[in-house]
Amino acid sequence: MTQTSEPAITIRGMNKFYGTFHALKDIDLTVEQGERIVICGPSGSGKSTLIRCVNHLEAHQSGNITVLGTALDNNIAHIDEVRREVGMVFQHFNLFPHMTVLENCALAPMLVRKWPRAKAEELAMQYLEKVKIPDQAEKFPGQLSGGQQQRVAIARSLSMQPKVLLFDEPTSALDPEMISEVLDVMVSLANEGMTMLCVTHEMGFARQVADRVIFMDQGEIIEQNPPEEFFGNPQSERTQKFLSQILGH
Amino acid sequence: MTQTSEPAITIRGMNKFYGTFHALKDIDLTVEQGERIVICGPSGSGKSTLIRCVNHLEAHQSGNITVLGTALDNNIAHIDEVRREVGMVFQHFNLFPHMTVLENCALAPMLVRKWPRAKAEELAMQYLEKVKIPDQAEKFPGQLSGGQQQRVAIARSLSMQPKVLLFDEPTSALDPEMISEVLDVMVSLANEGMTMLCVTHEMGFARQVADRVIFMDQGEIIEQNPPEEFFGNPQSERTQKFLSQILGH
Amino acid sequence: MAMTDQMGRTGMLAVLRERYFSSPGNTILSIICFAILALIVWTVLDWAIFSAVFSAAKGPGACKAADGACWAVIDARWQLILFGLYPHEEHWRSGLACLVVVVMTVLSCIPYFWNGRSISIIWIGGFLTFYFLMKGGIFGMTVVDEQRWGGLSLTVFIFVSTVLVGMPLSILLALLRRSDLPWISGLTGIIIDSVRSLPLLTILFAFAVVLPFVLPDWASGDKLYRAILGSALFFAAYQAEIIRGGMQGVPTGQEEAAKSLGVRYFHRIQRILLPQAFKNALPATINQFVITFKETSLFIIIGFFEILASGNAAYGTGNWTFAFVEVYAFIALIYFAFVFSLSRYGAFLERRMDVGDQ
Amino acid sequence: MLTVWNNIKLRNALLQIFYVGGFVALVATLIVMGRTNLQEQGIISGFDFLWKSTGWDVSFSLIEFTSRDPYWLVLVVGILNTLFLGIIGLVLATVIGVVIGMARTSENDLARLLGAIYVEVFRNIPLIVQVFFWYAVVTRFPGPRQAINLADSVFLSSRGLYAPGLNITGLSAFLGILAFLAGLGVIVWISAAQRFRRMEPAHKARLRWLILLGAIIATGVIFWAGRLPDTALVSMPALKGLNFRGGIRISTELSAMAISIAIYGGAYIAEIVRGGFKSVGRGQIEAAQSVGLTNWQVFSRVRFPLALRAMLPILTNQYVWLIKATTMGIAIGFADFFMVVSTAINQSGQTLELLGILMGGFLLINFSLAAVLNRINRAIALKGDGLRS
Amino acid sequence: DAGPTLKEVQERGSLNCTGHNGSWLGFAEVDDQGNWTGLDVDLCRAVSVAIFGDLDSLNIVPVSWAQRWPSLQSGDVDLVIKASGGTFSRDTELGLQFSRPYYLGTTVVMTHKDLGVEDFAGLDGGSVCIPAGTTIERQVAAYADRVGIEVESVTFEKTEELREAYFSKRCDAYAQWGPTVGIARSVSDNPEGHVILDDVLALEPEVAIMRQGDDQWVDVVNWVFSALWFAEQEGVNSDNVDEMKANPPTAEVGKVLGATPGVGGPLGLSDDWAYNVIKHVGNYGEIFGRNIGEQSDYGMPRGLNKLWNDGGIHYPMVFD
Ligand SMILES: Nc1ncnc2c1ncn2[C@@H]1O[C@H](COP(=O)(O)OP(=O)(O)OP(=O)(O)O)[C@@H](O)[C@H]1O
Ligand SMILES: Nc1ncnc2c1ncn2[C@@H]1O[C@H](COP(=O)(O)OP(=O)(O)OP(=O)(O)O)[C@@H](O)[C@H]1O
Ligand SMILES: [Mg+2]
Ligand SMILES: [Mg+2]
Repeated sequence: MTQTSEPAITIRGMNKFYGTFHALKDIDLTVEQGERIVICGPSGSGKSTLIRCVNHLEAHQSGNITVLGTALDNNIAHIDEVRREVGMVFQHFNLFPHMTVLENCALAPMLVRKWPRAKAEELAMQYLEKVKIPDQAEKFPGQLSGGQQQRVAIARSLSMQPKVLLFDEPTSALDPEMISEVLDVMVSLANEGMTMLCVTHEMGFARQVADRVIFMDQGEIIEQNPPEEFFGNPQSERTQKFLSQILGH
Repeated sequence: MTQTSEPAITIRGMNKFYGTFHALKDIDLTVEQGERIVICGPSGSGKSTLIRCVNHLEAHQSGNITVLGTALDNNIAHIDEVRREVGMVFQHFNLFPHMTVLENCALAPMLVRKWPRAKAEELAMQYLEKVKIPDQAEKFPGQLSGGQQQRVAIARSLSMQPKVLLFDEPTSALDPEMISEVLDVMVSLANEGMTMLCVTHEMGFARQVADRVIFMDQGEIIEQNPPEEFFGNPQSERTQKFLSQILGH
Repeated sequence: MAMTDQMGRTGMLAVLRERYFSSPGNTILSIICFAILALIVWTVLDWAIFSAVFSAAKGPGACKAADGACWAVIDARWQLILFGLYPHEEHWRSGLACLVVVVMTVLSCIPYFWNGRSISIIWIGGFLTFYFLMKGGIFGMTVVDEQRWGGLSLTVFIFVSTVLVGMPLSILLALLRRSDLPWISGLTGIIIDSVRSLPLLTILFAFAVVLPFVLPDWASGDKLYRAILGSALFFAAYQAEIIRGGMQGVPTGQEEAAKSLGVRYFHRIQRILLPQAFKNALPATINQFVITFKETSLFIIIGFFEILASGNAAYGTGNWTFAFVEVYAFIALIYFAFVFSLSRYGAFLERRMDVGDQ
Repeated sequence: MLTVWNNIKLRNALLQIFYVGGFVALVATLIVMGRTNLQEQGIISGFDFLWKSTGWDVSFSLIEFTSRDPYWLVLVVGILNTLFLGIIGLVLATVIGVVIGMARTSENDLARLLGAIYVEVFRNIPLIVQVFFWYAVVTRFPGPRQAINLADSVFLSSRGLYAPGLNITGLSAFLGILAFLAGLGVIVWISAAQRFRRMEPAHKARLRWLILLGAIIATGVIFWAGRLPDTALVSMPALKGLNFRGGIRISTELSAMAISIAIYGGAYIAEIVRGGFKSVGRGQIEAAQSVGLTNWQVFSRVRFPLALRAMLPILTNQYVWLIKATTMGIAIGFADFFMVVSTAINQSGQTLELLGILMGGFLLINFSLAAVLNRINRAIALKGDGLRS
Repeated sequence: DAGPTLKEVQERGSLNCTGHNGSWLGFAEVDDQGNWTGLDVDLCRAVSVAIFGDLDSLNIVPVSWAQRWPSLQSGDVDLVIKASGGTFSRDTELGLQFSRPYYLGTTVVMTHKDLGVEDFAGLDGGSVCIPAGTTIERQVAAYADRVGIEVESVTFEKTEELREAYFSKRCDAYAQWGPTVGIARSVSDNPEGHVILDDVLALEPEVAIMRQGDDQWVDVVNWVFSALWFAEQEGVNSDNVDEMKANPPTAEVGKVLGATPGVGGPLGLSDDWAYNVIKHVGNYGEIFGRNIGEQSDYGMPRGLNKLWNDGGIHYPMVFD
């Protein structure tokens, strides 16, 4: 399906409306395979909307999105194809509360990839080990701390062996102590070469792993640059203002 | 009712029980007029309970509380009197969701002070300007961001032209960007000489405006000192531990 | 605001005093309540037990002479009440069938069996056993037409099959109603609201009596099944709204998470949405069961010998006509036993789920 | 074919067309089949019978009705009776529900206990049993000749309650009451509607009094216009023959039904009210207290309006359900819509047509009720919730 | 020959006839074993026995009052014998047809003795308990009109509620179908405390009711009824029917009982149908006696429902 040379995500002239509200305006964005991108911007700027369009949780109204060579168009089969290859981690974890951690992770491989339970659970355990909570496998999400839950959510995404991972503010619902444990996992994923699109305000993380930082405001991409340049020499005024606020206190 | 010389709040040997749980133990506290006090302490230490006793949202079981010369005793008229002169800002804003911002602010002056609507609204607009959101006056609370809602809550308190303002963790339910806009308003109030009793963990704010910082633990006032001394040279071990935690990350 | 005595003084006596005799007004109120209660209890006991006639052996005359209840009518006619018009020699089958349903209900109340497979096996198996016991035609049992079914087993049959048919239908309706496609959700909404605006009686009447005029002969089926279909539709319209409420309680993030894992619609519904929705909807669902069970009594209007009609027939004969209160009381007790255990069980479930939740 | 099925837009369109089209086709087929089947059987079908006289009487009617009047009129009588009973029942049930619901949320132990007992008892006894019970109670009053007599003008007996009334036509009585209710409705509207919220409170109060006065005057005028010729304006009940004549009478059937619905519905509404008040956050109440509002102001300005918003959607369902409960009237012989229709079915044999009318009538009543309440609900719904906290 | 309905019944192997949802005293009741009894039920039974020759082929379908016409029209039942009178509109508009009357019902009024009311006119201003949804409502209204009084009608769906309401003095009077009033009085606590007024508000001939368009089916029912009266007239009953068949007193009796052929073929039945009916169900007098007459709990006098030669109105057609 994918050739190594082609970009992981290509967005061309994409527009998104909620009713009459113009949420994303003429977005152009190309993400190469293995690239790690951090998206930031003020609240309501359309960051979540952008990455939700990438796996078609939101339908866009015009323009093209191609993910791993598959165009997101009216064809339902294409959507399914993209979702199989793109994982997503949410701000509020969205674990399935009525299933154990292991079941959470093994569910999709069993249903979507049609793997036998044994194989799915074996793999799920591997990923739970990777996020360092194999011992919690039999617990229910409600019994875990926020940080643990988010790590389970990451393991759940990984269990589908996605080629691209999307993160929507994965640490912003966590207590300060737990943020670092989740960031650690994300850093290690980044170091392994996973293609990542990450909405976050953790600027430390951005500095450490991002290949590119994208700043959005009012539905537009205002600026995109490697982190050194982005933080060191922000070009637009809005970016400067935002950075001063966010790094300020 | 009030003479300028007497203290705004006097608490003497006050005890408060929830059922059999001893929530506040022998509290003694005097707040002068125009004084700005910050209360901090670990969760469950009785900070909220203390300030809620000041406007009788909680009844105390023994000891005396006198606010602006009025004793909080069995007399209902006294309670009403105190509440007219003491404003309170809550952690979760507690705006009235079925009224516009303007109505939220004008309600109490109209009902309690029996002002005509025009006068009440005019004054409310003044205070909305003070907290920098006059343009939101006709919106409903549900349509505002958290920071805006908290500023409305402050304006609502101010509309009753209180002599004392109580704050119960006014910024802890807010996103980082919004914290500063609320703190700004609070700082400007402090600078205008409002008597303030403020439960908060914003130590920057405490350093900047507090006349005195009070540290509570397990229902007792452990330490009270001006901020320089409180932060620079905390006396009790518990205070030290708490400060190291809170300033740590 | 005086310091009240917080500690000590626990124990029954103190609690009683605190609760009921804390002030003169309180005391008077308590005494009045107690007196009323005692009066009611005494009157009922006297009527139902002390002055009552229990045996039918002495005939109705003994009842007319006594002050209390005439349970003799139950003694004489209980088979009619419980089994209706079912052939007398075959009553054991009807009784056994009821037992099957009770066992089936009890089994499905045990958490151990709470998975799709076991539940389906229990219900479908139990239901088929029930059906063939009642209907006969296999293992040399004589065939008994639905026309002759009656009494408790008919009531139970109506209830169980209403729920069995209505439940899947309600899920379908709930899903259709929350569909993204405006025409589908709109039309489903109209259907649901219309059914809910109608009295059940009119729906039963329409299905039992009117449908045969409208359907071709081969499609009409037995009157009983038509009526059950109507009652299932009515149940489904209410239950659909309950389930939809439960679905709204499931955060949208759940479905989004499943979508982003590539899980298809059917599996999302089955594995993610419905389990959580049902949990949210449980109290209301139990309540709906109770209401549905009570409403089986309306089948009398379209000529079925369910338990209320059997009751009518039980006192509807020359020498027992005066004893209808006792018959109603007996039937009310049967209803109560069922309804009460259902609601107790519902309360138990709720508590159980709350514990699992944390 | 595969591509068509995979194309979201096409697929959605097809699904909707099949669903709606299928439903329409199904209904149409049923209607056509029904018509042909009936015609084959030689059963006279159609609504001609509506213009024939009934030949039977109804026991309670708001408008003039005799056995010589046609079927359509008896149906109107039934609908009016259902509405009449429904309105009385709903209003009383709401009053009881609010009182009991408040009791259940109060801090007084005993009040809570009594509220709980009330709810548990009256909710768990089937309505039909309660109807019989209250009917038994109201018919246990002494006979007309031994009626309980209040100042020779109000009589309470097993035939119902007799009170002095006006000698006016039933229609004008109905219209008059309607006019009065409309006045009350406008007052409620003024109190709640968006467009009047900026009005000065004193001004608003004056306006409300004016409207009330207007409504009373209008009612009076309508009553006056509907005077029966050659009678005194006020008619006093007096014993004549076996019963009272004159005055207005609240029949035992009506009162038993109204009491039952009020008490039974009250138990359910109490639970809704309790839920509504529980859903009001402690914080809002404390905020209101801390700006110095009195207890009553906290209740009327904050607690009640917020609780009402939480209650209204569920209340709508409950109301629809209570309206349907009026069909129990048939058990004790109150001539509600359902009973009138089933009598008509028996007398005329026009089962299908009358059943259709019955269903149509209930759809109409309940849909308009739900529409009105939903409109109110939308008008007062909290704005902007959901997007941000 | 057999008409469509008879053919259908014979093919099905059972006759579907109306019962009641619950109990209609004396006419359709259920005994301790769950078997139907009663005058109406026995007449259904007679028709069924005439067709099939045994007692097992009758299928009683319980239906409510409101359901009886739709059930008949939709084919749920073949025959309505449910204390229902023959009326103009039922005949002409509902597409139904009737058998000969099998019972002459009168609508009468019972009042409490202590009211001192002597005739219907004395009820002026009073209230009358009336069963809901029956012709009686109409009859009371018409009769009150005729004697020029005003009465309040209080209607109930169920007979027992109606009775309760009357006995609890909710109503001054109780207007009902004659037998039901008689039964109500006989089972009440003090039968002497109530008087049945002499006024006959209406006369209702109760008939068996069938769908229009099958005359042969009407013939079957009519001749079954005739056989019942004929047997009573000739002194044939279930005890002596065998002997009567062996040695018929008259040629006509012999023919009816099937000793000589000819009575079955034209109806599409077997020749011994009448014999079977009398053997299994008894003659009209027996049916009346055991269900509502002297041998029953109700002890109703036969009154008008006697045979013609005893001063009543029933008579058989000629089996010729
Ligand atoms: N379902 C929706 N319907 C209508 N408007 C929406 C919807 N979801 C988002 N919006 C609007 O679209 C805009 C962009 O929203 P989005 O959630 O993408 O912002 P964001 O950058 O992720 O903000 P945040 O940092 O608060 O998460 C906002 O103005 C929001 O109000
Ligand atoms: N209504 C109540 N009933 C019983 N106990 C209560 C109640 N409110 C508070 N408490 C208890 O009183 C103690 C003090 O509570 P309080 O809310 O004043 O703490 P706090 O210092 O404000 O903590 P936090 O920082 O978490 O707000 C806590 O242990 C709490 O559990
Ligand atoms: Mg976002
Ligand atoms: Mg606190």
